[in-house]
Amino acid sequence: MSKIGVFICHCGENIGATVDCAKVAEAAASMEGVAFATDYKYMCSDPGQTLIKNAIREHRLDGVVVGACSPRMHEPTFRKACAEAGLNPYLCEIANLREHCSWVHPKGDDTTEKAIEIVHGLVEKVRRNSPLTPIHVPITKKALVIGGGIAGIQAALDIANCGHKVILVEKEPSIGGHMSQLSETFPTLDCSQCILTPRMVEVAQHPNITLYTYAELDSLSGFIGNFEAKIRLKAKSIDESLCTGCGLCTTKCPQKKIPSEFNAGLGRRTAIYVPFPQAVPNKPVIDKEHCTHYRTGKCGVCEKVCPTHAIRFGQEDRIINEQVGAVVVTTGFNVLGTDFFPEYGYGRYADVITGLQFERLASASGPTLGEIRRPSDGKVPEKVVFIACCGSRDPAKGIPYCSKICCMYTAKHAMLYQHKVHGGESYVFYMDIRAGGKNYEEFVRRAIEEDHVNYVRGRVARIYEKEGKLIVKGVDTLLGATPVEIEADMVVLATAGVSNQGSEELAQKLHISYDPYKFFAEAHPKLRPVETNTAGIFVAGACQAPKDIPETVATASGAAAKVAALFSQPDLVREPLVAVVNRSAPPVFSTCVGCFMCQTACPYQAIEREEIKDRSGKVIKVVAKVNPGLCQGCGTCVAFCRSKSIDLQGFSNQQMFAEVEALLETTN
Amino acid sequence: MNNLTELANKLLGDGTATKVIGYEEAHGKTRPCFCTEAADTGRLVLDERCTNNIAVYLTKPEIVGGHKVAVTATLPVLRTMVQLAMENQLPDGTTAIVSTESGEGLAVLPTVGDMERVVAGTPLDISGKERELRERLKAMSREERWQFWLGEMSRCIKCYACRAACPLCYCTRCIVDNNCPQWIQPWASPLASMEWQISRVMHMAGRCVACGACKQACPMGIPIHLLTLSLAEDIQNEFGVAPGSVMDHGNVLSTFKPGDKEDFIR
Amino acid sequence: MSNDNNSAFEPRIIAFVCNWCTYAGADLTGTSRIKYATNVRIVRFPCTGRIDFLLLLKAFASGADGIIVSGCHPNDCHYTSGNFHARRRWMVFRSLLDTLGIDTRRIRYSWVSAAEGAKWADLVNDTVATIRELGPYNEYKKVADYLGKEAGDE
Amino acid sequence: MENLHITNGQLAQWLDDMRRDGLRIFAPVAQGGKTDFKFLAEGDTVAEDYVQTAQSAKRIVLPMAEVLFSYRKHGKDIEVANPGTDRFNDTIIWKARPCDARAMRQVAEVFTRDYDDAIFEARRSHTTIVAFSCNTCDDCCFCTSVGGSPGGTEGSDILVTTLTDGGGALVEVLTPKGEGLAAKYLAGAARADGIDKQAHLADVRVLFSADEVRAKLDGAFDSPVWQEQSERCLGCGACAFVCPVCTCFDIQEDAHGARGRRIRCWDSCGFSMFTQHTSGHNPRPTQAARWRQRILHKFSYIPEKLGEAGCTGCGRCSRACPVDMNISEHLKAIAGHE
Repeated sequence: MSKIGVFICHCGENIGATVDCAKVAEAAASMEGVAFATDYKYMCSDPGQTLIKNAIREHRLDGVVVGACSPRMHEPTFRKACAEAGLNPYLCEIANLREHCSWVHPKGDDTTEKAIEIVHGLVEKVRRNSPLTPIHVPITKKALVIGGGIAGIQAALDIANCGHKVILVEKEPSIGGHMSQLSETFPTLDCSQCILTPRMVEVAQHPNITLYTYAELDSLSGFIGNFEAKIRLKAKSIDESLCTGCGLCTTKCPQKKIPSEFNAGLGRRTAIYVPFPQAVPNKPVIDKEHCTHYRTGKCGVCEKVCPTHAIRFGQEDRIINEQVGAVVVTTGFNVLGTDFFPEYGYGRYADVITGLQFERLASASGPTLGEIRRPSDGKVPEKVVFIACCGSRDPAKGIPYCSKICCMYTAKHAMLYQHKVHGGESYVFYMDIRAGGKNYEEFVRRAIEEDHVNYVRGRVARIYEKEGKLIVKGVDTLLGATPVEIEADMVVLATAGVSNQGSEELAQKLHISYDPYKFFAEAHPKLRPVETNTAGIFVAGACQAPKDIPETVATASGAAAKVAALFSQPDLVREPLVAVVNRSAPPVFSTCVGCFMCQTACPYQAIEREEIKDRSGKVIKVVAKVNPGLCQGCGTCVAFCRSKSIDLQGFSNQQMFAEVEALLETTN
Repeated sequence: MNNLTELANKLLGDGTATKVIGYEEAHGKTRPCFCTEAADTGRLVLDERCTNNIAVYLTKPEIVGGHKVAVTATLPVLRTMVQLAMENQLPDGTTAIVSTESGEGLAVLPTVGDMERVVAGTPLDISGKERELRERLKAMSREERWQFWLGEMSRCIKCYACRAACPLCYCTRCIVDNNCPQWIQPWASPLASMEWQISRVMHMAGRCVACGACKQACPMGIPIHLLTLSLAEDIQNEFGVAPGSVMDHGNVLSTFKPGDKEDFIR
Repeated sequence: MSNDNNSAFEPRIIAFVCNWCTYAGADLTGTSRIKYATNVRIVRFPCTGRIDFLLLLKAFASGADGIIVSGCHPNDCHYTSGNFHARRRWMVFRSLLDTLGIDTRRIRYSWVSAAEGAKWADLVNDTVATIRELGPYNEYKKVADYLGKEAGDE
Repeated sequence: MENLHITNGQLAQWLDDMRRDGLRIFAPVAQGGKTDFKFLAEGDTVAEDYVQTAQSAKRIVLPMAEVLFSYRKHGKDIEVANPGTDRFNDTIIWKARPCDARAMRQVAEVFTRDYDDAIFEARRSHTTIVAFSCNTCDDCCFCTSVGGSPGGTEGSDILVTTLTDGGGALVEVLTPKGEGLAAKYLAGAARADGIDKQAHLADVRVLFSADEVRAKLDGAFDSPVWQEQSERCLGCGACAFVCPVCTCFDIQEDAHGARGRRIRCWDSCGFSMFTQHTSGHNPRPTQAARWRQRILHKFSYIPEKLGEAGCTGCGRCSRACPVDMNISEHLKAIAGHE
């Protein structure tokens, strides 16, 4: 027999002027299971709360309904008051008599009657409430950062500087990412490597950071605070403890014609190589695909010349396990392949290049040592055309979204070209100029006004070669769609930013969602921009969408702050309003039949398989189990479960059932 | 000795199976039977008279516990086995014996993949009679449909033969046996019968293989299969999931598409 | 179905709403002091994904004349996909109810966000008007009361 | 008590007259591919061509569900409403089979033997059974193996035997209730004379001896036969719910907050939940145990109490079973079991 206390708040005039609160309390007093009912002017005030606490003690109440404002307002207040009186806070429910009743209806019997029925519904619900205790989940205070571009570097450093261990995993032989390939950065034109490489070195030297390059995530299991990552360390074919990074092997390697990824194909590298001179770690790896030894079993020059005998041809991939409490995904982006612009002749004409290739041409560490020379014959181009929006904002052939960074880097490219090739002529074909950002618009204006870059608003229809020149045919829409034809020496395509290869696969490994373009999805685009729907996994940088460096760094620091906040608690405390799969005595153990359809319904991958074993360890039954660390309490699984083996604490089947019935039962 | 007996003996002999679930002839019809040794298998038959869905036994520990099972499977049984496999309910190592397409020979399907291939290659064909019944139902006004079903549900005696005969109703504890809360009144009444059927059919959404076992089992002759069939048809139209087809991930109701229809939501 | 005395008929309507959007939206209706009909009783669920179809039937069996089901707009779900799951469930459920001849006009589905206080008021008023027009759901009530009336003297 | 001979026309007129007088008549009507009892309504035709109805007429005296009482709590006071026994109307069960009429008497034994169930009694007192002898039977029928006959009079108020030569029907008026009915509707009927009733009855073969079965069952509790026979049983309640003799019921509480009803409803020993304890323990954990209970109850325990089997051989369970759990086949096997 329950002993429920009902407390009707007048909220001054807010409820009291419309609802006959005394009558509601009187009606409540005669409801089944109600031991005490009263009304009061301001229930949330100190005396009001004291009234509730005293009643709990005096009448030994085992449940409380407060008829007051919305539970979204004062539920925590009243639950806390109950707890102070020794009643489990989850045995308190709020009847919304203000927002859902007095404020929306006129004074009258109907309104009072409605208030009574609302209270009745919650009395019947609270009679079936169970005492609940918050869930504590331990946290492994070590973070895994996947991707060693500027986002990963920033996140790793920020977390490490908070005093937490970090594992940074990079799939390439060196960290640095796309930023290390850039020449100067907009809008300040400071040298990208100059600002990046100190950070790279800091990562390598940080006592809290363990760096795994040439490594990839194999799998991730577990949940927030308690992940287990399997990391594949790809065979570098060297013993890193012996290698001093002297570089002798790379100079002696006879296989010298491999296109350099770092130089976007404009330079060459050897089979044993360090991607670029400032690489971290600055130790080579052997590219098995191109190495003569791996292909034919011959050669082995590097092995012969290595002064420390660090070459290990027999080395195999290794998989290591790491326990981590949080994951930050910073796998960056890629640029769109240009093969679907046959009309621009990329690949056919050596001097039609991508923006990333131009970065390498303009970079002091690039294949031309920073001089703008076109790839075909090494001549300095006198006329360069830059084409913005190559693939971006092009639902028909490319991608519908704006790649965001192209307007700015194209302005930068044109500007760099004008700075480096005095007397050169540059043209930018554009759709719109999107230069929202600190000093961005000024930067574009400078390109146009000070560096005399010719901006042509219009699309390029076609590029073809004629007598050693690239004929660029387009229109100028600002001049009434006048055809424009430019005889260029070089054309630079601002190809769209797209998600990185393998991002879909990675998302599936991490159980995080992604958008139709395979960029990782944030939990909320505005309010939870660096969280994912999987608790404990965060995202930052261009793996979410194309981003410029400041935004990338900002999100990386944001994600790091989220990780640090998580790690700052002794353990994770969660509301106990989670789903639970029933357990019962043998031989049933649970009414769950283990169809695991709930697993596909759960947005949080919170449902696990539990093997129920007999004493000899033989599996009798496999049933579902909700991980309270992951469950967010939506209850989708509960409504889906055919055998009603899952229930949601705080909104249980019995509670909801009783509330619905009671709301329809005439009380008079 | 017929081919089926021979094949069953072979599977029992080489350890592929320790129990064959099949059909035997009795009272001018066929019924399920179980063979554990060669001496038993002479009675096995597999032909168009075999209408019970014997996949129903695959989820009964009393029958399959400790056994490796081979099932002489008609197409509906095979479809059920594939669905059971998807739902983690097909005992490991279960083998299917099926008639080959020509109807002459027999084939052994040792893996779920094999079963899936046969099922995928044989789309469900709903008989003209059922189609006609459904059309008749569709042509009724809402009030007529309500009266029709009310009349049918009033005849229900709540024996749960529909549940017992359905191979996909394998819950350890059925919702009707759950009394906290009492979701569905346990006594027979038109409302309780209707609520039960609604639950049953909702639970079958996207899972029903349209074998008709429920209807066949009903001692009162209530055409409850029309409910599952209608829903299966609507699901096929709406989500492109045909009854008895193989979904690679989850269930119609445990998955969604962001672009699902919502013209009814205003 | 009797439509007599509809002026005296006050529909009883149960609203099944999610905590994060529609419940908050209805709070906003209150905060904005927008008036609406008193006929609706709100049941708060964490998410539309939690709403069991049997609870809807239970509402009819307990005497509801109409039902509102409302949650977050697509893509706004607090739990990202609960409303998508719910939407599918309702599609299938509606189709089944229609096959059985249960009056699907009496269940109104809607998306009401936390910012749509006015929409909530409109939704309630509109639903009350619709149900008033349809009259009490006597067909269902009669069946629900079977044991009390029909079978008693068998 | 007398025997009458009426024409086919008189027989039809009799039913028509009762319908015209507004009597509540519970009779077999073809519906949904099956023939089953229902209260005759305008437009209903009493079925002719069938062997057995899907269900027996048992629910006239033992409804599938009935309210025993209802209550409402007011604080500590509880107001109980008893529906009483004066609410029942006279009902005529028309065209029950002799096996059903006989079963009705057995059901009554259960409800009146050592405790008078007032509601049951009231229902029964308002019921008049006009049974019809069987002219035909099918493979599932075995009344003759359990002491019955296709023309048995036991339990009926009137037994009508339609004459297979088309020469009308023999009407045996058996009880005062039957007499009352006959007096009203068959006032001008001729006395029956020299009709060989037996010649018009179906030939129901004797398949086994109930006594032999009972004797075999005495030591059969641990026999492997239960496991063998029940293997294909699906555990539904069809057999029990179509059985004219089964009386197992459940008491359910239909509670809603402060009000509620107590309800008696049919239950079946075939359901696994039938004996499930709250603790999780189930004394009949397997279908074999439940099948054993069904057979022992009908053919051992009831005979012990009533001196006859709790089965009248109507064969409905065999017809209703989705997996052909043919009871006479099983009983035959038990009788022949060593």
